[in-house]
Amino acid sequence: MPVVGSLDEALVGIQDGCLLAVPREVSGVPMEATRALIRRGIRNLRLFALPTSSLQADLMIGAGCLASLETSAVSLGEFGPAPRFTAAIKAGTIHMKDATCPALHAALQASEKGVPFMPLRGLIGSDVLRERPDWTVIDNPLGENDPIVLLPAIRPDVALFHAPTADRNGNVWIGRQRELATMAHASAATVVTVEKLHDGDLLADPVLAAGTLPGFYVDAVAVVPRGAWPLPLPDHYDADAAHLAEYARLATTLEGFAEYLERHVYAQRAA
Amino acid sequence: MPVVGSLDEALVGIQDGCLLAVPREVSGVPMEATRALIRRGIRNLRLFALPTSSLQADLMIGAGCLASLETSAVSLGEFGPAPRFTAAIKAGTIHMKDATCPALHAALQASEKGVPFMPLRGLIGSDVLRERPDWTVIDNPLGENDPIVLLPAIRPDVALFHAPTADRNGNVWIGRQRELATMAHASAATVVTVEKLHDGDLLADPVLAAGTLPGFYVDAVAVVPRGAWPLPLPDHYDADAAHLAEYARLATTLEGFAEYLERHVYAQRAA
Amino acid sequence: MRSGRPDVSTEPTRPEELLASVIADLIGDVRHVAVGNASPIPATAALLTRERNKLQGVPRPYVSLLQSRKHNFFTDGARELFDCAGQGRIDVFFLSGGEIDGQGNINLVSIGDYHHPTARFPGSFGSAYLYYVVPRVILFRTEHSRRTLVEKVSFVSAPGISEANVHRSGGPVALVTNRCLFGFDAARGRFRLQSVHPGHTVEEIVAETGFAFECPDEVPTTPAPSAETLRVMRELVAPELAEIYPQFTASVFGIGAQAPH
Amino acid sequence: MRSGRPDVSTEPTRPEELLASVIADLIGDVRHVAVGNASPIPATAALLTRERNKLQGVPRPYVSLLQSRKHNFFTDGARELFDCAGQGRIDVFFLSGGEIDGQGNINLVSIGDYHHPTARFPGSFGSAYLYYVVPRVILFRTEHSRRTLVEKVSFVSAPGISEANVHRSGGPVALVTNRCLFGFDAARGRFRLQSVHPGHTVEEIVAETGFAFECPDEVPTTPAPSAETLRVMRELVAPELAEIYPQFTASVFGIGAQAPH
Repeated sequence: MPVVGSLDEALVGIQDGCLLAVPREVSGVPMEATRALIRRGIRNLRLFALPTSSLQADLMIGAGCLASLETSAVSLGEFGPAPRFTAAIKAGTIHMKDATCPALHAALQASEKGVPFMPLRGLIGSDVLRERPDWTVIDNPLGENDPIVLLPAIRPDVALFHAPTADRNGNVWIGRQRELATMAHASAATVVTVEKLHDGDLLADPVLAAGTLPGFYVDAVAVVPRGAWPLPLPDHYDADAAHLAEYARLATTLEGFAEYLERHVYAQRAA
Repeated sequence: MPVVGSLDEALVGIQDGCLLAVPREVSGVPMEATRALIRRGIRNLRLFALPTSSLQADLMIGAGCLASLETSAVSLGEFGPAPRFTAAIKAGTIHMKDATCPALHAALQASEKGVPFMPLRGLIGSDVLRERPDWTVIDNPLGENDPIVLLPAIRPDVALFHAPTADRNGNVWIGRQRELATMAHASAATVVTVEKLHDGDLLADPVLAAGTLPGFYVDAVAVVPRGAWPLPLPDHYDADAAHLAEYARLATTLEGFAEYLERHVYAQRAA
Repeated sequence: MRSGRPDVSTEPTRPEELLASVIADLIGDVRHVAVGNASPIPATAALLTRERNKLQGVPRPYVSLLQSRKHNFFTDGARELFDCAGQGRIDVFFLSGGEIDGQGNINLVSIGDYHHPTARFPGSFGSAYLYYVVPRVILFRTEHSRRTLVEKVSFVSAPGISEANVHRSGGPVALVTNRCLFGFDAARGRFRLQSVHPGHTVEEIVAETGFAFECPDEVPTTPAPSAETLRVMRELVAPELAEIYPQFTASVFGIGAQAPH
Repeated sequence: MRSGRPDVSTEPTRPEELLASVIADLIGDVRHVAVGNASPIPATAALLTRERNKLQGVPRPYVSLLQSRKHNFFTDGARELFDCAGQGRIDVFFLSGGEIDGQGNINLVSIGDYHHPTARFPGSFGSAYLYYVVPRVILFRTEHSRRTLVEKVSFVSAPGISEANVHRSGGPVALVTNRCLFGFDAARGRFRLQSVHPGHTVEEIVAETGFAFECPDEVPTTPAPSAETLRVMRELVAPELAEIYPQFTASVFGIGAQAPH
């Protein structure tokens, strides 16, 4: 049975060096959990962002938490490039594994299905493939002169995301964000922050059950209201545009980024 | 946009000889549609039952509708063996493609993902594999001396199932029966019968949307109350045990089966 | 829900209760037990395991009864059981066979030549996958005879053992019949008689079994379920089971018709 | 939602409106158009196509704006767009590039050596897949310069053309810039100047383009959107768009701040 407790308790299983899977901006980014990990001084994380990232990856890179990053894009969207990501790539301070969105989904699905690889079309002739020695091209055994890419299964140590609600059995309502289910299925452990607890059993109502990740995939749940802030939690709250614009402005310099960290991450230490 | 109309209209796209995908007993078996197809005298269907079947396959076999059947088991459950299935196999009158449940799911997922095959563990050393010349064993290209089965993608001509409700845009609420989504994704066309129409847009409410198959996968919808009878529609009605017991009794003989057909299939011709 | 029955815990042990108790002991301390369709005795055993643990404050295992709505925690469609097993998250599953042979091969398909069979069973279901990936598969067959327990099955729905290079994280651990309990020795690929149910004998087992098996000099009698186990089964498990096995719970436990749906 | 603006259909055509109109004509009569993030002009074009069809009683295309909640019909998670495209169900998609070269290769990753880049872009997103499987990919880049339209990209996020034996059911059909419209000739693997936007010249296009392209003797001027097209865009499309592109709709159409979220 999953533990429903404090944020710090929930994050205990996320240790230095682990392979951590997180979702894209519109699927429930666990920003308060991210700030808590930065405050804890986590190091050498291998971040797997499904399939893209924004503030979360940039913040963790700037705070020195990441050894490597596997994703398909990092950007602040309408607020411009991700400054710490861009700087780190140019300085060579993190190991970047550039990917393309469906490859990351497929690699997790391989793990979800307990198979060693998943085939994927596309990719052949792209430099994305050229730079991925772990991706293999074979001749389709069921075809003829038909090259196809095989992606090895990815099994994250921990999947971490933010969702609208969970019940006391650890069942988590994820709605249409079904890649969160695949992420949990594929990962050795799953940690979830939620806006609030649901009274009763999410699986007891067929309508709610349809959007629910069962508790037996979930190791820990913490209630963290506005836990995606300043990113959006779709159908619940929008992005905090003013805050993101401030981040984009500050993070362009090291001093500004340090100021942002101090003000919006470390100053919450007591929380 | 899908057509929302009569059952006969909805079934127009299901023609003799087509590869027809249908779900297992607890996922919404389109029994009234099945009876309509039998009344229409459909022939040479290649039925793909995901991953098992019960009354539906037995009835269609007995009525002479099937050229072949691909599934993992056919049985009437607590009412005993499926008599027409058993007789047809022993007489060699249909081409049986014995499978195992996860192989059928995986083969549809290959089609869903637009890849030519899906790997699957298990199977090696079983006679299920021996009798499937279309399934290939390769040495895992990412491993060493590690045989693994590749299943070719299956793309049904039509997916046909029964669901609780659909809206006028052809969005269909499938709830937890997510294999129905995969079946629709993987098939060239999808035809759905539903208990009733939903007023409004199923996609407009995030809670309902989480259990909804979007209308752009759906070609036709017909409203058929109790369309799964005498099989169950979970969360809506139970199986009609008395009727199934009667079927199991009658279908053990050709005469009894003919009597059943006359009484419960052809007598509804006017309906 | 008990509908005025007499005090159930003093009634004699039914054969089904003995088997459920044997199976519950085989399940062990695990996280997730899944039970397929048409398996009332394994379902009883799984729920018994859960309820006994619950009484001791142990919040496991999850029990997924695939035929149930209430006891089915899967929300990703019919494939989730198999994906979940492939992830290593299903610890115990139950399989049976029209035939089971001495190497643990099971046959759910047909007797005789596959293309011209003399008997046909429903089909292999998920066995050709789950038998390979579920660590503890408990074989279960109430008809213990030379017809069902054979030297070599006609059709291998799923093999009991595999070559060393075949990916295999699971397989059979035991075979429970109406007469006895066999353990399975995966290294040697054969069964070992572990205990004989009350009222049966080793000689009878040998006579009624179509395959050779390892038979120790001393074979214990299968222990009867404790009064507490009987009480848990009858008072806590049976009402839960009535949703999906009304006929079984009516005949074994005397309830079911009154059970809520 | 029109918040007291003047009669919009008489205002002069904005450059963004011209481009949206050009793209709408490229979309053609299809079933499903998907638009990725940060693409307000393609989104305008896709909705324009749908609204113009709707006025003529044609109930297509589906328009999926991936950044929107309201205009996003996917319910199977973030992978569904890609699966859907792999099934051949996405007819039109839009891609851009930090660099685009004369063979239709796009670069969304970096400039210079990949391991020691002088500039870094966000990344390839889904391009290394969608470019291969969406039949009509419309390339779109508002900055038409020798910096963006280059002879050879530094990094191929996705190639414009592939070897004959590479599975490829899709690829580029056109490149729309702030100066002109190029068609793409997949057989020859090169662009062809198709029309020059009002106020621009062929000489300017040649001077500002880093790659060689086919240039007919007579190059027409890109036709301005009709009054009806402008009306549909301003009255029907702009309010729909304000949900996800408030800044864009405010600056181009003068609405957005008042739009409902």
